[in-house]
Amino acid sequence: MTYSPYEIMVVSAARFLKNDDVCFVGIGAPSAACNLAKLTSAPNITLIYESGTINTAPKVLPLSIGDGELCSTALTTVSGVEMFNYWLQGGRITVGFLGAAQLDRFGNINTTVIGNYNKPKVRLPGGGGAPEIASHSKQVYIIMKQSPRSFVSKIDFFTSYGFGKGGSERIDKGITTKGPQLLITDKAIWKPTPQSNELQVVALYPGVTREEMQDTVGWPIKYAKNLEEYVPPSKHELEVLRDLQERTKLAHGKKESN
Amino acid sequence: MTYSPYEIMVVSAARFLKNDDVCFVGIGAPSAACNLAKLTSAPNITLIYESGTINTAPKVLPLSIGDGELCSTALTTVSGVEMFNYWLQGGRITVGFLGAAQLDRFGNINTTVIGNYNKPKVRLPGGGGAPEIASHSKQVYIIMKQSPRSFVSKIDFFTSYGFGKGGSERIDKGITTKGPQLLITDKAIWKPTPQSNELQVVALYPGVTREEMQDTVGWPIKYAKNLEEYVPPSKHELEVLRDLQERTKLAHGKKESN
Amino acid sequence: MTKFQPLSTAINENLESGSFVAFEGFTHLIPYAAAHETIRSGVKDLTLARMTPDVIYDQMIGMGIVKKLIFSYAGNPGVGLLRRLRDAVENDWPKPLEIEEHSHAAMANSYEAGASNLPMAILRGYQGADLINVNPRIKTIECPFSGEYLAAVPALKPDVSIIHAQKADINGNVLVEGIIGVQKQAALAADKALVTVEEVVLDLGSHPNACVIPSWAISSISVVPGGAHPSYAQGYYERDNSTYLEWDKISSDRNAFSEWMQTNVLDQSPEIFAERVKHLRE
Amino acid sequence: MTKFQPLSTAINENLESGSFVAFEGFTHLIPYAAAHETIRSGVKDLTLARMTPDVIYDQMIGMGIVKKLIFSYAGNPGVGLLRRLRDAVENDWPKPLEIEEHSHAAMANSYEAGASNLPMAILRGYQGADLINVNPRIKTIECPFSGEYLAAVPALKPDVSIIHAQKADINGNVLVEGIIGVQKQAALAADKALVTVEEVVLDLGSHPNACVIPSWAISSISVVPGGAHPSYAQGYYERDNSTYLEWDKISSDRNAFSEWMQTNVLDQSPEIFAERVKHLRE
Repeated sequence: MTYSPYEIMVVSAARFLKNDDVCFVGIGAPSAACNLAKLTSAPNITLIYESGTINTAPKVLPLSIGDGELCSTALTTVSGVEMFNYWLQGGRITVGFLGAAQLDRFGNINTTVIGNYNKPKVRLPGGGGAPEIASHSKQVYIIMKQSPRSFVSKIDFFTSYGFGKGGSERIDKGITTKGPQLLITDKAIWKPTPQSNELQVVALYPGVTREEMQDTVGWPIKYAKNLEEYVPPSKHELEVLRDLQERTKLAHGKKESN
Repeated sequence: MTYSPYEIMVVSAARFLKNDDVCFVGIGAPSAACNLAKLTSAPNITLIYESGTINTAPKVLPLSIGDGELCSTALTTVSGVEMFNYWLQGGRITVGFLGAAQLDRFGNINTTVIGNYNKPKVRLPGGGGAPEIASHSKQVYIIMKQSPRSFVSKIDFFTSYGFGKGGSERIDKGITTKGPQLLITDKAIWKPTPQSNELQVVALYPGVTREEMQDTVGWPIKYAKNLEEYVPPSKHELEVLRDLQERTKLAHGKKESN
Repeated sequence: MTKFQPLSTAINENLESGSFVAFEGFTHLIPYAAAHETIRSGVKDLTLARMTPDVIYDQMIGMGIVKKLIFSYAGNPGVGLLRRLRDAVENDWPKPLEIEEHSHAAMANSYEAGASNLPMAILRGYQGADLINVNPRIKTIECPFSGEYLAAVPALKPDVSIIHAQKADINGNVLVEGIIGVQKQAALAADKALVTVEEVVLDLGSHPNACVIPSWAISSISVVPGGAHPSYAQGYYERDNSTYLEWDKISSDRNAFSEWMQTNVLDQSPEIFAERVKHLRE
Repeated sequence: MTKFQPLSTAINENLESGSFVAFEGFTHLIPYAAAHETIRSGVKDLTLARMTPDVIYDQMIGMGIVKKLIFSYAGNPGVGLLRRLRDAVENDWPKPLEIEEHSHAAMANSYEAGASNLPMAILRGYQGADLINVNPRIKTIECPFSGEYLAAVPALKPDVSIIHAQKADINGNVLVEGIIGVQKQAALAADKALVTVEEVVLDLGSHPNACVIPSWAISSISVVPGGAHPSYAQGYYERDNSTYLEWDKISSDRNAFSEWMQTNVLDQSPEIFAERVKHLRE
């Protein structure tokens, strides 16, 4: 079965999620991956959205972080203060998802500005929950498409901290969580290299070449010694994902055209 | 109509309460006074108990600070953290009630120990909510019976702060609320003297003599220049109070004997 | 004690040029009607706080009535960037915009500190992040017990906080239900809390531990059915996603923006909101 | 993820001599059955935290299994003093008791700090009060914004927190309803949270913003109907005021106390609690 780069990215992310994970879910690919996992390999996974909805199980993907569907299918919904204090800072989240406008090789993330902070070329939305998702989630999974504009050698602003300049810098700063343990893109799976903590490619998706990889990444890519054999998305995974997206489109389309 | 010393104390306290007061209510005489006020002169008064019950309207007097009756008749019930932070420290309480094991002439209160803190003669319950009720309520009303054991020249422990050594000490400590503005006993009404903030008698209940007063107070009592003429409890006030107490007795008695 | 007032009276009596105002609501229950009334009222030089500025602040910034913005995420949720805010920050159009930027965690705690009459909030925050280097209102303090360093941010104490809620009872007690965000904290942190509601009922009929704000903690209540549109009110109407998508186009052009604001805000009144949600009611 | 266990198993697997344990519940939902099981389990040298020690801790202190008590109000609610606690503090009977005393406000915030993974809590507290002079665990810190001095207290992080709740669903999610006190904070502040419940239901059927603790934040759930007696469980049974009154007499005499504990605690099992609340059910 053929699939799009977005589809293999979402399926890949879903495969890493486990039944005992408690995920702090963001809108877009992370939300699709988490809900796909819930519908396939990890039916008991716990999903939390930063709007305060705990143990939520949306039947369709939310368009915003605070859709009514998230609340009405949740076990309970708490205040913003409680969400960030008891659940995120409290260390209850096993996997926090982040995306980025800019990412560097040590998993540091910029979603704040392109250019200078005080006179930016492009003012981006900013961090929102991300600075603390990066430091308080037991692990961070980054999901984003590769492109030379976003995979850069130097990010313009440290919105969310990964491994800083690498090595033990994260631990030296007193941060006790693991940081970015996975980078899932539309082309490959990346993991931090032991010791240096530079992200390295551990698996290429079927058909992806090293040339293609380097064209979309602004630093010399490091590859693991033995790349894993990557199993392409199964028919079942793709069908469930497409079905979820179709339901989502129908649900949101219906409301909009009513 | 004749009345007991306890009854005139409760009726007196109730008379000072107004419709726009938000009272942080303690068990015993304060609770009786607040509920009497609600049934007579201040039907719209707001009652809050430190168990988290906001705008409560018990039909009978609670025996504990957290009786089910307080919750089931409340507008809403909040957590302990919210109660002390948003409502008390947040400055939303107009009148906080305190009682005491020991009280001095500047409205300082001891409910912690008789004797030395580390080797007490009598270990009392301690402060509970009182230290912050004393500093965060806009005004504090103290209700207690006079006795030489409790109205003392020097208290053994400052559980809750009134005016310290008097004068401007309270303001000098950076406390912005008014502190003890009323002391209501079984014999008299006391208020702080302007400037010195020593509690002085502003009204004696009918039939109470100055000799009787001095016998129950461990410091030389100060009297206001012109004592107010004190109106004894009315038939209506006493009837409503007795009715409330009868209802309370019946309700609690019934549950206990079932 | 609160009073029931027409929205225009509530806004005119409580806001003035230079006021520090928070319009809160996290995706859900965003007080759009009150924001539009604020624009019509003619006040300017506002300092606005809001975790997620959203389309509501994009409109106010584009109209040039905002002097300073305190925020933690300036996006059109699920759509993209806020183009009027970008134009103000990048190009000073229609005028320069001063910004004070935090993380969500810090800002939620700042409101809570305000509601709790504390001068600051502490959190484990901004670790390794650059925001602490560009915002002088983020400091660090040392824990006297553990020796650890924590982030400290000042309490938010707006002059006026404005929220939208599902309903008030006839005594003016207000129920907020569902995704409750920081509405209670924002309302209690402010000198004055203004509330718009979908309806007034005899009795809130709510759960014992529901998020209820008592009437005596509220300055004014205005009944504005649909007042959260294009955001939503759980139990009343759904989020108008297409309006959020359209905003991306409208806001991308200064003229299109100005025309849209004239037609849809300046020439309207709060009554239009009931119309706007008709097709979204469940 | 939680598991359903008999109460004796839950206590034996999670508590040991020297553990730091919080049994919480503010007048309502006090976990008596779990405290009695703890006494029967034979653990000793416990450090116990609880805002309102109440009869439950009077019993544990009188049995000599408590080394240290962290508390903010040590009274028999609506009745008077705690006589076993007094005997321990005043006369070292049956053994000396170390105390760490706070105000309610400070202690509630200490639990919240624990739940929030902060090393301390800050509050405007203890102003002019002597507790700050006798408890070295109360410090002051300066606000870097306002220059004001605030009280700081260390976070409470018990090894085990134990609460009683109305019900769990079959997946182990727990609903606490009514006077909720600091139960959620205490449960989340601890390494392990143990819960006793009145019953297990298919679905909690609760309000969207109810106080629900998800199963994955709980170590163990034991079904003990009546487990809060003589405290109460709103919606299930009422407070047994006469038992609180009787305690004043029982606890006033060392022998009467010991005999009562033998008969009513040591020789019993959790099943007795269902009996005890029969006449109090609504």
